[in-house]
Amino acid sequence: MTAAAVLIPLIAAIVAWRLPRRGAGVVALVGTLATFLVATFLAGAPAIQIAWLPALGIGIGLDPAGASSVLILAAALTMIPTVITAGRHVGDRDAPTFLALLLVMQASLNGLFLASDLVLTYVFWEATLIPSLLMLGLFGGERRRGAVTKYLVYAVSGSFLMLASILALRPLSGAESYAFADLLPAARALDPVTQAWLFAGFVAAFAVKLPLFPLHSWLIDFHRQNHPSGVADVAGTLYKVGGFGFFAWAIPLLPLGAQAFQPWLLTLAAVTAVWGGLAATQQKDLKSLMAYMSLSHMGIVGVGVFSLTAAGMTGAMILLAAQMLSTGGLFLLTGMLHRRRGTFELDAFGGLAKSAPALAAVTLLVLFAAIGVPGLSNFPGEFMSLMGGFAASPWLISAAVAGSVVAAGVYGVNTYQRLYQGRAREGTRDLSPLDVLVMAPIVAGILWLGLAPAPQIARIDAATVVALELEVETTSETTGEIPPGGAQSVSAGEDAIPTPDLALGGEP
Amino acid sequence: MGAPVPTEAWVALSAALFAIGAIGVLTRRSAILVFLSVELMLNAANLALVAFARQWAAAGTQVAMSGQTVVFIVLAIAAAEVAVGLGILVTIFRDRVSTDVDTLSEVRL
Amino acid sequence: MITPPDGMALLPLAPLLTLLITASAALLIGVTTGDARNGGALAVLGLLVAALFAGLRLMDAAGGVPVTSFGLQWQVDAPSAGLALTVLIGAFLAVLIGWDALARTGMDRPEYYPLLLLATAGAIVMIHAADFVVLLLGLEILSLAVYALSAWRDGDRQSEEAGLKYFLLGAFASAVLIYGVALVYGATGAFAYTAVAAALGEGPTAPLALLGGVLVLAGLGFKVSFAPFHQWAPDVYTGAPTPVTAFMSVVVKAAAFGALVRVFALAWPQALPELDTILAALVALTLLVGNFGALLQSGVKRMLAYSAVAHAGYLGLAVLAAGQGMLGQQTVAWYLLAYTVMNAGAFAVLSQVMGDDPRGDRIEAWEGLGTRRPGLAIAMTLFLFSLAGLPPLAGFFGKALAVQAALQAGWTALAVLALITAVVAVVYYLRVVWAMWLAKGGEGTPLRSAPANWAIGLAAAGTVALGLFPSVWYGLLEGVRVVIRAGL
Amino acid sequence: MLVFIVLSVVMLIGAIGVVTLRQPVHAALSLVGTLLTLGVAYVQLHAHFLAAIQVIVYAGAIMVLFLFVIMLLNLGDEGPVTPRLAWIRPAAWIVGAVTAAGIAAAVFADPRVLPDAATIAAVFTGSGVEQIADQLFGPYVLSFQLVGVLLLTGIVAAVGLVQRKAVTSASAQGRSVGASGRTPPKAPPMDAGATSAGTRSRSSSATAERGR
Amino acid sequence: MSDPAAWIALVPAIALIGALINGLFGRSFREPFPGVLATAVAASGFVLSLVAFVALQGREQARVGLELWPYLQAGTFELSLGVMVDPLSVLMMLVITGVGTLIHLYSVGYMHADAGYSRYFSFLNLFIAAMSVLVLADSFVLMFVGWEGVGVASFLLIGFWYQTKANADAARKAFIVNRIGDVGFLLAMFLMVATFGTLNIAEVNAAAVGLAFGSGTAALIGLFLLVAAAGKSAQLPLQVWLPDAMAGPTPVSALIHAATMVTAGVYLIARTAPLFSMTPLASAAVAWVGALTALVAALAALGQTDIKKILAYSTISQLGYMFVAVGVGAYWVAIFHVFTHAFFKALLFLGSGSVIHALGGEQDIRRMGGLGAKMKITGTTSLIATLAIAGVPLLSGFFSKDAILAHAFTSLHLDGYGTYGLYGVLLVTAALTAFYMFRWYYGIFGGKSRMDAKAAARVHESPATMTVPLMVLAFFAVFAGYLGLPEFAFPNWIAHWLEPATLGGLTEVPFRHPAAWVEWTLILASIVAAGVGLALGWWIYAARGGAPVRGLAEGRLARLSRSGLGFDAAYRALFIGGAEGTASGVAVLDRDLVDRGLLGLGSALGLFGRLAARLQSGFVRSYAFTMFVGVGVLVILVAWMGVRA
Repeated sequence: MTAAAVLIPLIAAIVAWRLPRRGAGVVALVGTLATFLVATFLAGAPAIQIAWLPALGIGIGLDPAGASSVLILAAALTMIPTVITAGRHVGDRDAPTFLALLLVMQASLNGLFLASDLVLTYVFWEATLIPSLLMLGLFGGERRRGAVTKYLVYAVSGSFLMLASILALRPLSGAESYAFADLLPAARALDPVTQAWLFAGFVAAFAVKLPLFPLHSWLIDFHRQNHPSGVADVAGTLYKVGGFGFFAWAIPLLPLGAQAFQPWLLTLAAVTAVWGGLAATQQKDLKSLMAYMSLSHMGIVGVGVFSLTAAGMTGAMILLAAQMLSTGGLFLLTGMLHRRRGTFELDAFGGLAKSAPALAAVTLLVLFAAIGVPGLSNFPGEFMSLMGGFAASPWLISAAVAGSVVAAGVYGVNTYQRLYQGRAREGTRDLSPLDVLVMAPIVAGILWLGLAPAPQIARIDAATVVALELEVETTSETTGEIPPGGAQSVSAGEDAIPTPDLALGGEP
Repeated sequence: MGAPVPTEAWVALSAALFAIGAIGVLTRRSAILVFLSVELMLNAANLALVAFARQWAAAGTQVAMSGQTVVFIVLAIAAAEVAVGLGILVTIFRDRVSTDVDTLSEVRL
Repeated sequence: MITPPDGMALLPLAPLLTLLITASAALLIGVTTGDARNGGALAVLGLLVAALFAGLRLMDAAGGVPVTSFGLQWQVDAPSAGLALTVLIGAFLAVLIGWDALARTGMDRPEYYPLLLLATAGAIVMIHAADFVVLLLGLEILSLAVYALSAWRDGDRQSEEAGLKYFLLGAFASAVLIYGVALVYGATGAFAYTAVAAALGEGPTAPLALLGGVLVLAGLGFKVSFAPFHQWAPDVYTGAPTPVTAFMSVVVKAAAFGALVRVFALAWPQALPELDTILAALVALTLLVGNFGALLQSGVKRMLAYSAVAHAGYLGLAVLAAGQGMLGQQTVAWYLLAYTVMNAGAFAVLSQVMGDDPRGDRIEAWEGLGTRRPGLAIAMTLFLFSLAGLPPLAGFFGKALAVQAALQAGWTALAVLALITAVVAVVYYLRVVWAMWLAKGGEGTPLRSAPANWAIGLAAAGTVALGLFPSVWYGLLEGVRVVIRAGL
Repeated sequence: MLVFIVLSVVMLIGAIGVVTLRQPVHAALSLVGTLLTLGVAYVQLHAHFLAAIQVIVYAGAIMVLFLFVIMLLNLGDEGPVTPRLAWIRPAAWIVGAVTAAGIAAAVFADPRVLPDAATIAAVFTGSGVEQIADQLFGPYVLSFQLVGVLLLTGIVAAVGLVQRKAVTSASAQGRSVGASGRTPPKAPPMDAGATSAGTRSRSSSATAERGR
Repeated sequence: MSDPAAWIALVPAIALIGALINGLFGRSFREPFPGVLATAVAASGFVLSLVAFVALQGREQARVGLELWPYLQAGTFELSLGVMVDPLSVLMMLVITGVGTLIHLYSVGYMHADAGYSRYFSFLNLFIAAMSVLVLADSFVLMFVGWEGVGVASFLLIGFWYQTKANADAARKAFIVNRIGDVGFLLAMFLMVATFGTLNIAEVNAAAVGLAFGSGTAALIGLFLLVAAAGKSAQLPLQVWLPDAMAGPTPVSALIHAATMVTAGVYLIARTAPLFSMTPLASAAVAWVGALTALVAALAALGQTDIKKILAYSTISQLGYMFVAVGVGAYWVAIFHVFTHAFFKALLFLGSGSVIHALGGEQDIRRMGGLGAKMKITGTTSLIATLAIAGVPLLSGFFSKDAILAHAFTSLHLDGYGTYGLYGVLLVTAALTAFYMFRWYYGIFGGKSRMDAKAAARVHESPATMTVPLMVLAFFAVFAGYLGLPEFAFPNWIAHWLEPATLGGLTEVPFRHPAAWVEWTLILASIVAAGVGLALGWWIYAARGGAPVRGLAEGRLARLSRSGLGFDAAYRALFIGGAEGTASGVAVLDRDLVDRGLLGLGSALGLFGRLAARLQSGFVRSYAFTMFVGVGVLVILVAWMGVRA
């Protein structure tokens, strides 16, 4: 079952690649539906551990516990409409390749989420890069070359430094293998300085992929230049795994390193959230706007992860899953708009709600989900992320909340207004039955994660708590030089969350 | 005959020969002279080997004579190099009427 | 007459003898018939038989136990057998690559294949050498043959120039190496690795031994193209006929690294720590020069030359580890097979895209290859991805193993540098990939050569297989019988 | 000691001559002088057989080959210094001096006591032919065999390189009437086509074979 | 669900279903059906609220909790969605569904023949759903769901006629200003979690009284909540969105922007009464924000000419009263005023709607007048409402407003924060309220017609679906006040009813209990204030035909008042300009700075490469030189090591 999550899309990709368009579309759809089916049963599936290069402790380990299954499920759900769109709206000649790349992307993403051996993780990390690069490179816009290069340089620079850290983990910690379970106790026992250095390697990769300000510039070009159908952008959205990397690997393995970096990373994440939001309000191009919006979300993910609290980290993961649906949905809608008007310029739209009310309604729903309106998908994650962040650094996160939430309101409503409100210059088609089919999973997912996220959250939370509890142990073992400030963020419970020391006078 | 000259002195002499040979490689422009300089370097090595062979006399015939034996082999190596080197030299000369190594910079372009 | 203590067993020499016999036969047939192809057929046969011997040695459960012969001058063990197999595979691929090109470019003189076989024999000698004298001889056999092959192309000024350049600089480097060997003898009284190691192990590092070691390192550093002894590589790679370049880039590199790692692992393991520091400095310089040099190249062949320099840097990491008793030998051998298949593959594609045009490797020739010859383009993409070290291809594990070995040996900063420079590498490799897939149009018609396509296919299969099943090859190199576990 | 000093001076003068004399012939002769002096040095170092080899094979045979080639190719003065590389000469001398000094310093920093004359005499008896033979056909028998392979390689390589010149110039002459052997032949034109080039090359090499 | 009181939890679900039906299939329904359906939905909500109200009567523990499903979880922090049915929420629900039903009914006629008929009712039901979630929530998170939900509904309804840019802009403004308030809500929640470890309202309240009196944490939470409440309830400094929100259909203004949604802020503070009771600082801030808002809005109302904008400012002003009430700790009073205000303000809006409907969209009171004769029901009911809001004795507004004034005067909670000042401001505002409301009424219904004859001829009374709600509301505008007669002398049902739901016996908020004559004097003062206001209005507009203020009409003061005291302009200059500048700066920086940095790095690397290429000169001798230098350096290194050793 676990391996199927990787193998099914991979096989479908290979088959689809060599088929003509129609056949490729069918195969891809079947493949992605099957993957979704697998994903729904993934939570309880057994883990896999196979030797790969046993002499060096490298193995193939796949473990669907924790956040993995949730993210895979959300990604699989998002992939369904994406594949439909790709099969339908990419040129005849390109469609099979495009579909194949999408499925390869899904396969390697699933692998990335599942991998429980750090070298395998890295393998999937890079494997995911390639289809996204190729999609941009093969099907991107006029200036894709620059975008590709930038993306590549950013991504690879980071990931190779991470490789250094990964490879160093075993020799330095003396663990038996690169299996996560082996590394965990060994790596946590490392001294703080070593942990900090190793953590820095992970930061290089994950901060780029997250992305954190100021390493985000590739993201904007990436989205701007990608295929107008928005399909590749969805894939890119699924691929925002930096936060997951921190959550699943870097922080549990190197808690002391994480603590050393926490103030900086938390600040950068907060800046990212605000920066992305502010920049989004100024965009005149729909795709740039989405890119900055996504950047802002990632800032919030970062805030949650770097809070090093149970709430924040759990929230960040559920937000990651939620934004796959909401941001992914927005990119698909962007593609629909482009097909109707042939442009992404916001100024070219306006008043479409009259001729396309259903399109408007769906857009509004997804947009509201994206800006964190409660009851929709992004809210639980955003709320918990910021809540965790607030516990870690009240004033900083207050500022970040103020900036990002208001900015989200501004760009969210602005976007809707500029697309759908005002006087219509010309009408447009409303949602076609196919479009409805495309958007249905997205809408369902948005409501699902918005109204009843608890089962998914509980699954993630279990992993978080295990990670943080272990951290408490190591902290207490190595006590002495670790300041109490280090231990505070560790706590998962209400008692230990420090009451911010507020020096506000209460007496009249 | 006086006190035997110490090995260090011989090796220093060979080092000087080695360096001069190397300088020749760097400064001579005719390929054949570059090649001659390389021969000089090989001979420097031989001199060192012979000097060390004498030094190792105390360690027995096997150890001492292996040095001289290797000189013999190095000689053969030099001879083989000469064969190939002159072969290349001749072919290139036929094309260029020159063995000036400074003209060998076309590939870079 | 003094009989060597370990006898004169010929079985460990089987691959060498096979090659020598084939070479002689090919020479005879070649000069009598005047047709190079007969020699070629013999060469293929000889290489395969030799590979069979090497492979059998490797598969032997006792392969891990070192076997010496001829008075400690020859040592066969799992890494050396693996390296020999690597060299033979490389030579085989080079023969396939050149099969059609020879006739086309007037290089099909009867001496070609005998020389190629002799060069391979020299490589085998270098790898199995357990004695500096044998190493020197192997090196010279290999070098002289390759000098001649570099200048092989008829009336081609670039080829001749490459040959002479390579020869002059090579002879210079040999002289340095020989002088170094002389100094090592002076310091230890021995030429055999184990004897040298025994002598060195006795006391503190003698300056003389260190000096000898440095000069040996410099001499071998030339062959493996460590900076600053690398400058011949770009020019010679570019100038030499492409099949010869392919041979050089894989066989010479494998042999030289095989020799280097064995010198470091057998002759002065942990005995010359200063030398390790010096090697580390060379490796660092090599990584920088190779990768940044490649970044600027417009010709793909020349870029691959710099890439060869860069890969020498990664291999150097493993050599460093080997000197400290870590798993370096296996790592070097593993990496070299990976490098051999991916690099030979890249040259196989290159030889078809370039055709006979010495300037045919410029980036324009690659533009739009993805539409003109998708098969070639896909294969090249695979090789370049692998060279860049992207998982799960062979190159990734090569790099990962090397870096891990270095980390284990404590060369952390160097490992990090290696990975940082690897980023640069990704850029220049993928530039070719972009040209093939992203650029429209393009010019030139790549040749079609069935043998070269065979080489591409084999190399591609190897690149993928090594990446997917790294432990098979690694297990063999460790001398452990590996059972491939199937199923998920 | 005196002998050593005289030898050193002569040897170094000869060596410097090799790298400085403008006429290739002079340089080669200077090298012959150095090699001969080396032979004397070998005698001093109890390597009588090597001394003989040095004089006969090296200074004799190999150097004659060199001189032959120099004269054959009629190499003259090297001509003016390449301006771009003028800096190399002074730099080379400096680096060379430093290197030699470095090697010498390292050697002197690691002094060894020379065994007494008796020990030396006990080892190096006679001309040394016997001992070397013992080595060559004993522990070094593999190396000895490989020397054979090496020489074979050298011959095959040299023949392969030089012989094709005959071929091409023959074919070139066949095509362009009156072209002299000294004229650098152009590379065969590319448009000649792969097959025809191949056939030509094969047939002409057959011609060369018959000629031999 | 066995407890009938808990059935009220179905209201949001029913309303949501109603919204979905109309939203998805509305366009295939024929005209009255969507309206009827939506009205039925609202009415069923009212019935369920009544059931709950009845069920709660006479219970010892007047609170019913219903846990729905788990929502968030993080370590030991867990949060489930649930419903809390208690007197406060039930009362609010009664108002929401009751007034809501009437307004739905009214809309059936009002929105007749509008292109977006079904869409309108879908949104209206959506609002009911969100608002009932807000009110019924047992946790702040769920309340926030409703809180943003009503914001969304408000956004949709203000921008209902989205093709006019001004409407869409107004909707956007409302949403964004509300978002600022939401930030406060979020931060308050974060601080609550950090402090109490829970977001359940009851648990927070219980824990809050454990804090030290005057604790800084409590004050900060209170201030964050105030930001939230100010955003939703259009209080200073976030009041600017409400006047613009009048761009929506008038029934919407009546329901959302007068009767229900805007009182959510008051509800929020009343819900967290125990917390506020621990922090005089935050309470005082609430009270003073309310008082100043009341005054500022009243001043702004003076100069308005738009029939609905006058009412909008009046709403803001009345909300200010409620804020003073919650600020001083008179939580039941605030809800009481919410209750009475809902009726008369909804009535006023519906009356204006009726007028606008009759005049075909005309909204400027300068072009009205004399309509009382032609629109008898509308005129009469509007008069009742006007008098009620003006504080004429024995009408509902009188009792609630007087209670606020009295409690402001006698507050001990805010002792030291200027309670008499509060009282004074409110008293002045009361007079101003009576004045501008008279102007409003007389401008529309009294005097002579200022319309052209043709338009005047077409004026007609609205259909029954619109007038029936007017009459029902008028009834309540008269009698709702009797639920909360002055405590010192009469039985007061509402205080008794609400007490357990606000402070819940957890703590007490102290008031002075002055002598009865003081209380009577206070009542008299309110009556006088209302009387003065009305009299002045009558004198200026009815007796002198507006002459005394004619000179002022185009003066600076009038313009200031008409512009809402210039808040919009000031904000545009101060914040919007600044924010836009920052944002565009960020956008520009993002493209330039970060990208340039990368380019710089790239060219630095290129330089390195060129250096390497320069060394690759092609000359053998140069290469040999490099090699030899390498050898030399290594040799020197070794020699140095050897000599040193």
